[in-house]
Amino acid sequence: MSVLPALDVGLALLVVGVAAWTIAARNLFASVVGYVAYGLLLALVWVRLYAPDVALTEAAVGGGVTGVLLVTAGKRLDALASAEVGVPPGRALKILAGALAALVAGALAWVVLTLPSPAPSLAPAAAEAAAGPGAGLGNPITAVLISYRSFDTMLEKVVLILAVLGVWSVGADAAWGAAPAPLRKVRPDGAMILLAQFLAPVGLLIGVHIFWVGADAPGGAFQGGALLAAMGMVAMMARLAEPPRIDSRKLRLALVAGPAVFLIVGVAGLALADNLFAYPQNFAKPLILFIEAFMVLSIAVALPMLVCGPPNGSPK
Amino acid sequence: MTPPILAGLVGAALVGFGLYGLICDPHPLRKLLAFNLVGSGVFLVFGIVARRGAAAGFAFDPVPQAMVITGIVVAFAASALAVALILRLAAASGKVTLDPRAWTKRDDGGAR
Amino acid sequence: MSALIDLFSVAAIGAGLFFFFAGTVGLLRFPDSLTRLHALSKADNLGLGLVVLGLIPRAENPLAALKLLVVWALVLLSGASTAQLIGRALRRGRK
Amino acid sequence: MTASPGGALLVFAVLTPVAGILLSFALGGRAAERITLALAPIGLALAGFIAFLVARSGAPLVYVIGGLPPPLGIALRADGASATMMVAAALIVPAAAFYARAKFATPDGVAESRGALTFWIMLQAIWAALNLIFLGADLFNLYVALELLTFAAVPLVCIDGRPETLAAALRYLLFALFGSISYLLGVALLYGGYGTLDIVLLGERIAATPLVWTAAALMTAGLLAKTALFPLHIWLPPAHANAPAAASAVLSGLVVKGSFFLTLRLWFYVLPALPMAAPAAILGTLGGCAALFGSILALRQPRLKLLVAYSTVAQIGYLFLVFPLASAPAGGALGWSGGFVQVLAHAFAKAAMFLSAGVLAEALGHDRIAHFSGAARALPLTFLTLGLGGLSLMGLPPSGGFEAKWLMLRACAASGQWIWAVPILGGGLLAGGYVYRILAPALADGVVEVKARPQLSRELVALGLVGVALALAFAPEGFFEFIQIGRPLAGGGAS
Repeated sequence: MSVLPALDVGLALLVVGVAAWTIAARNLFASVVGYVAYGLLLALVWVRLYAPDVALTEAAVGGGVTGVLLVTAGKRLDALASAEVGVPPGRALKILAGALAALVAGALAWVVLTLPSPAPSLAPAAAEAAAGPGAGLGNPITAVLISYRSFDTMLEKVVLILAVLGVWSVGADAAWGAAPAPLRKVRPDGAMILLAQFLAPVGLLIGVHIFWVGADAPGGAFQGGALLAAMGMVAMMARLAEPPRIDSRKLRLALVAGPAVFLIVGVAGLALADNLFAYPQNFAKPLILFIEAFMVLSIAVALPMLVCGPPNGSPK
Repeated sequence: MTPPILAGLVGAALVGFGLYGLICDPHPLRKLLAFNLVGSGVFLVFGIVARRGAAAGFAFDPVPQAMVITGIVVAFAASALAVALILRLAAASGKVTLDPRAWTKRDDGGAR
Repeated sequence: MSALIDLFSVAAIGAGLFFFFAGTVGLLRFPDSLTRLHALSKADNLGLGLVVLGLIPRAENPLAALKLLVVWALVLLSGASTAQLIGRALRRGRK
Repeated sequence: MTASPGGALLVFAVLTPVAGILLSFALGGRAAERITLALAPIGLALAGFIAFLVARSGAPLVYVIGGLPPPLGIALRADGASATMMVAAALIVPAAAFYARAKFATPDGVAESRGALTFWIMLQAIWAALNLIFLGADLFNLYVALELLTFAAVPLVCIDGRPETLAAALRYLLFALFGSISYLLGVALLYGGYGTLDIVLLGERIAATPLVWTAAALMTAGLLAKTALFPLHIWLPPAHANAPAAASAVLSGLVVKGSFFLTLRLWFYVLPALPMAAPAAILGTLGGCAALFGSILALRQPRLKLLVAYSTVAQIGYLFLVFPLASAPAGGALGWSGGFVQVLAHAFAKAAMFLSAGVLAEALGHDRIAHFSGAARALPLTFLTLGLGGLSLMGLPPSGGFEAKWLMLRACAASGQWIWAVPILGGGLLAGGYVYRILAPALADGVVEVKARPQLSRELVALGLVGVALALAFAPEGFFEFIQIGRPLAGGGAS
């Protein structure tokens, strides 16, 4: 097995190289494209770290959705070529920043390489809790997200809603209520439409599948939701679907559904299982899947809305 | 070199590059890219910690991995908010600089 | 029997790798974007197909084999469409 | 770790505003305003009752979420300090909400407006995030709280949409993101070292290793960027000066205190095992520099809101003197009390001053100090509030600011650290200078044109807040015992 380490080293060098290119590239758009490639490479690193769940999330969110967001932004900024950019910092600041960055990176590398052995781990505790009466899930990550650290996960969904509102609030007063601008202004190419017509339904199926198996295998609400979001964006880029009006009641309900259901079930836990955010023993798994289904919906709607940007045009 | 050690070095390098870009690059979108590099470096550190915590039949400690999933989504939301601000700023003023000097002059002039 | 299957896998994956190699050489050495695109899309689609073909006998169950085929089909679809899109964008840029 | 009776209230203190956010977002503009105002008494009652329970038992109130104790699960924990901060938030947020009703009402004829929906939801979000920051006992849960706070605060800065506010918001966002990610990196290292993120468990296990020092440095740097401690303060004045007055009051009065509170938690609760002399000296020095430097910059500002914002930079500096003073072997309790009274006095005084600055800007149509001649006669109540707030900033009796400085100076004396008296007294003198700059032209002869009579109720809200800042001067001895509840006595070798 001497091939695998060689591949690992190659992958590591590639990731670091592309990262350096993103920082060093002279052209804004080139650095954006570099970043998108970097996101995809990173997903491979996660596979090598035995983190398929993270790899899925990173590929869908870090590579795919973020990629569309940044490329769109880069294109719009390049179109505003006359935009005044601040002056680059002087040599002294650059040297200082370089020294600081090197110091931090060096300290971090040293600390990471000298982490204590044997490493402390909550894996045994999680295994015990997941096998016991607690959550009844085969995928420990889903158990952590929806059961042991449910409070974090619920609040993180609220963060997504605040981000959506924050993005909308950047728009003009007069446009409030209208739909965001379409992801592509021009009429899309035939090839794009064909791609979306084939890919979106297949991706939809795969996304639902990933959510469904997430209770016991790699996958779950985040990963499935992110994939559905990506498919929604493919459809929007082909103009097969348009962004909805931001004052649409359906849209608002879809966005709050995940955290709201989570919150209600969590509070109901006080009556059903004597603790806030506890699940009654016999219903843990169906309840968790119930919550996750709404979370998939909220994530699948929130991510494309974040990419689409503020409302645009007139509300009427 | 095992994957965790390699990933540790990669993570440290990413944090270093990102930090430098965050401080030195004058363009806010590139600052955002740099922030994302730092972010993925930090997530890698979580990943190493998770991988090293392999125990009890698991190839990884699920707790840090779950945190990374939460973190990736939050980082994306932050990027989206920043992009919205940058685009609006560029469209409204034709400037995409954060230099305070570019913004304070005009308002103070009328004070005296 | 298993030796035959192994031989088949090695041959198919090896052939797949050759096409990847050829495509990469094309990407690096060809003079302009259209020819590079040509080298890439031809070589990668065929290369991945051969790799998948070599892996199918080694799949644990028919479902896993089917998944491999779906992966190939999806890559074919997205590869062909993106190549088309890039090609058209290039042609528009030249005009 | 087991839950205390009544501990579920801690979760509800966070969940109530969260439910408010979700409902407001689903129902739209006008509902958001009503929900926020309806939350005010509920939130105050919850905070008050939690404080009562903490005071009655004399021990921290704990709740284990989902019945799964740390390290696998998450706990919430209210001690004297957190209960005090929650009550302060439960007074200042509703005051800002009441003040903002006129400006952020949904206009007639539309179902929903951008400004109103954003303001009311983000205000509730700030409240939820602050409560979680005060109660959180898990470092990653606190990271989520910090992000919640960032995402709520940034859109408030640019709510009026002018380009300079967008630039200020973007700068704020980038600093805040840097702060969160740096904090998160420290969290990752601590988890790698100890396999838990629970504050109590970490406090028991941590030893002074390179890993812990690195994590501590990263987390502190991140929190300082969010608190805008000198020299990471450059984002604060434009952000706080450009936000609408009600938002500035909350941002300056409360939001920066959130990350300061976490810095305290970090050093006194998570890291008591580290020798604290050197980091405390660094933090104290930065704080002292901030107090002097911020005050000097405040002296040079032409606009009232910018002046008040730079004064925040200076007053944040005093807060960090709590690190050398409260970690000293002698007088630690005095330093701790002084620090908290300073937090509260500044929160109330600064919120009142920003609200007054808002009243003034609306009445005069500008906030240029040079054109204030005669304004005090036209707006007596507002200038009374500004003057009394200034009294507290300067640290003159009778005010919370005086009480805080007096406690800190006694802590200096008890521990023999006279050096910290220099920024305490020097900053007070400079504060006198900038308060004089506001009041002197206003009290001089002259006539200002009042474009719109201010609403009496809004002026009274600001006056009420400054009243609390002054009342802190008469805090009974029991109050100081209360804020010590749950303070780890081993912290950095404090007495």
